[in-house]
Amino acid sequence: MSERLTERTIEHLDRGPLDRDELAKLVAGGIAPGSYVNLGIGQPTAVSDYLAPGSGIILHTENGMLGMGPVAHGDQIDPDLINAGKIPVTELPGASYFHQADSFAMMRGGHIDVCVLGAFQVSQDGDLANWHTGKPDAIPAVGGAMDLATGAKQVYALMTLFARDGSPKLVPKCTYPLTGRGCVSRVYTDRAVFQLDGGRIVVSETFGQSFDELAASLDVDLLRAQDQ
Amino acid sequence: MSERLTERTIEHLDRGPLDRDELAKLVAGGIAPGSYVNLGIGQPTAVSDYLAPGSGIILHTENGMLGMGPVAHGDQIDPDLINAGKIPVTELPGASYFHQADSFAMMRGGHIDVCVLGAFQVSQDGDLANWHTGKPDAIPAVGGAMDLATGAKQVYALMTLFARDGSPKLVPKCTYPLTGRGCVSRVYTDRAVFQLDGGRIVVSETFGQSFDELAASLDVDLLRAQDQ
Amino acid sequence: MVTFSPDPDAAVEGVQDGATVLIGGFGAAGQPIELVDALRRTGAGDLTVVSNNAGNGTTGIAALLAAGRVRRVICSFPRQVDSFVFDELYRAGRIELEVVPQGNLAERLRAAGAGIGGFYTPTGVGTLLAEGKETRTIDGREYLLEFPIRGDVALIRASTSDRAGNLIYRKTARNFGPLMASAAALSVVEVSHIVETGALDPEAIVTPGIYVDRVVLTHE
Amino acid sequence: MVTFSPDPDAAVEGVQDGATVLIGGFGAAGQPIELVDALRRTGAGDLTVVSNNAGNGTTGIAALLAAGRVRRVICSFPRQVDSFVFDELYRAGRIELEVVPQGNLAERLRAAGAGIGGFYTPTGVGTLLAEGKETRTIDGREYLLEFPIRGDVALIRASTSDRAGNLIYRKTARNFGPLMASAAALSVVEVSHIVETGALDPEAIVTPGIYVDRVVLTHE
Repeated sequence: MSERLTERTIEHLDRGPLDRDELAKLVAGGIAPGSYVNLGIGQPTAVSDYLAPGSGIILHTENGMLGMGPVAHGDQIDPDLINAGKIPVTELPGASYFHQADSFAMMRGGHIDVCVLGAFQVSQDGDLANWHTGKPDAIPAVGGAMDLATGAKQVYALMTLFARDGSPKLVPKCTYPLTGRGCVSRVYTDRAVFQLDGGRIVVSETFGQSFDELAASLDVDLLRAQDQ
Repeated sequence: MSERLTERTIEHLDRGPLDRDELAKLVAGGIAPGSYVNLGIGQPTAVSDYLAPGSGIILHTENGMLGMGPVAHGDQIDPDLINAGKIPVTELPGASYFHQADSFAMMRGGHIDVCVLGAFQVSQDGDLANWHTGKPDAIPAVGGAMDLATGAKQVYALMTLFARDGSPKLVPKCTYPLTGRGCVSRVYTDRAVFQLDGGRIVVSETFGQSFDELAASLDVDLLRAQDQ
Repeated sequence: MVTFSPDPDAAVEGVQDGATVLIGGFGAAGQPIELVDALRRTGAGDLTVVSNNAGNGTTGIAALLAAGRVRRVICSFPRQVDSFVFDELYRAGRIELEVVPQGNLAERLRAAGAGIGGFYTPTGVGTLLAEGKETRTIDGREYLLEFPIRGDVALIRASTSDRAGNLIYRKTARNFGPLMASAAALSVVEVSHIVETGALDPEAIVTPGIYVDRVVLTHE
Repeated sequence: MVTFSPDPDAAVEGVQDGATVLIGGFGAAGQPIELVDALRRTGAGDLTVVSNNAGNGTTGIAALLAAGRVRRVICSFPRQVDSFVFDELYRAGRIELEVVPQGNLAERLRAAGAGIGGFYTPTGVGTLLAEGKETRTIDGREYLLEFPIRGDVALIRASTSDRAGNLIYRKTARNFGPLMASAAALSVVEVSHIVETGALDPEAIVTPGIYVDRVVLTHE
């Protein structure tokens, strides 16, 4: 399990929930300098905008590259240089290219320090659901999601805490089809940050509400960091 | 199984057994132009001296190279460029280097057309024994022998037909520990060339003796090519 | 031994009905567009297509699907914003789909090329995609048993070939090319450049010519 | 994150008694001689050494063996013309030996680096080296089940590292280096050249820096 984020649970009552940029920035700040990191498709991609220059964090994209740079614009665009979301990107000094078996060997073999993934649901045991809505007419498409969830040393889920219909996405047990079992160690949401540890959920920070208000809004048991 | 070598069994009665160079030359002549070939340590290495220039035959050495050239001499010697027998060699245009997993993937995956291997014994079923004398005090050392025997599309054994003690090395069943089962399709010896085909042994050529004399000297049943 | 085909149609000659065709590319990067178009023109049908995606828009793999040539798709990510051709066929029950996690897909292709009979992967354990698969616990961790995916033919795109069929790729267009070239009985490659043998750095060759059967020069 | 060690002794600091040490090289090509010598000077013992060979003459691995530091050797080819140190220890029953076919050895190291739990190989079927191993028939062919070989530390030699730990090798000295770097918890590399990050061609990097922990510059 990853190191504790905070000694005590911090309740930010003087503000509302985080917006997308604030959340991306928070995730970026929680990644150790020098880490090898894979940012999943969608919201996690925005985390790269907030990685400190000089942090030495190196980005992996599972379609075959280490040392990925920012999104390409204008003349930088090269159709042979894209990220896993198929967006044109750039190359940083020290980059390397490899084929798909080597790229997923890197992932599956536990060499990527942190993978940040979007989520439909995360369970208190760290199960992740992010690939399939489970609807009968849905066309299943998994891409590298299961490999990433299973392979990285640390998997951080990044999501809003509540779905559009108001139901919580941090749940006792996922109702959506799983991407990986027991793989998530940290959950970043607009309302709070959670550490998952062997079935226990420890709240590191809350945003715009107290610990007790947060606890009342979820169907899982929460712990304060200082009660561990 | 490989193509027939000869329509009829040819008996060369006007000469003696082949010497080492003649045998190497004969093997070289039996390899199709453009083949990818691995020559085992020891006597098979000499086959490379007789590959016709322009034949387009490309040599693989399992320590990580395609496009191996002749043995290096003088200033050509580079300690980082050696063959599987740890002899300094040279590089031909079009050569490529790869690591051991890629090299043996190439071998195991059936991409090498022909592998020529020395042998202690070959059985009529194509079993090969070439790595271990079976003596109780012998230190076992297999190297790539089993991978080569198992992986190549065609395995040609290259050996004298009789051991120093006069016992035949083409046998009903190997008494030495096996390197691979049913892997040899052709046996080149100083006395004759044999095709192995599902337990049957067809003699292509004899050297210095007749088919009948050859048959009388071995404990296996032999067929003439024309009797197939 | 590698041969150089005069055009894409010649390069794909001989693909049979019912063939399993490995098609390189991740998104547009590394897609052998001209070879896929040529494959469609052969009229070969009842194909199994193995590729990361299941076609975009109305060209390439999508056109092959639209022409009714494909019985079955093995891929990791069929659903995309512009995968309407596949989507429609799938919803109409007119095409079979096997979804494979991208890393398992890559490893299964590698296994085919490397003569590995099967392997245990942790990816997919406990998910819908594990259904019907054998599991095994090794050193306290659960794995799924996966088997090789072999192709009758591979259609891939590389950047440059030398006259011995040695290939290099460009950036993330490398993706599945080297694996598919090793996993198929017949490997066909479209390239933007052909150079003399010896012009490529032997340390930097990604696909040795041993894995290449036919090369055709196409527009970039 | 890669660190650069001032000398080979600093580079091998922390190897524990009982460690499994992966040592690169095939014959002399790619042997990390200086790191092996430094390992001997640490005094760490009860080691398991995984390497293609079991030492030549009286230097490198042979010296490590002679110093009594090695309990067990896993290799493909221990017996050589000048492997007398190993030979003597082995005949005296003072060292354990596991002989692994070279290709299976390479694949087991790759499996460790790639997170593969086990794999089925045709190499060794029906031989002495299959004894005690599980077999399985897949598509009519018999295979042996082999498991990963993981290292606590890997000692390898490359030609050049950049400041990010990206490595290139020279010719057949590449051999086991890339595999061992991926298979060990701690990867230590001796190189002849260190260059600035960005100086190596990203298409030609063989071992990405992610697999490298410590680099030390040694004489060629």
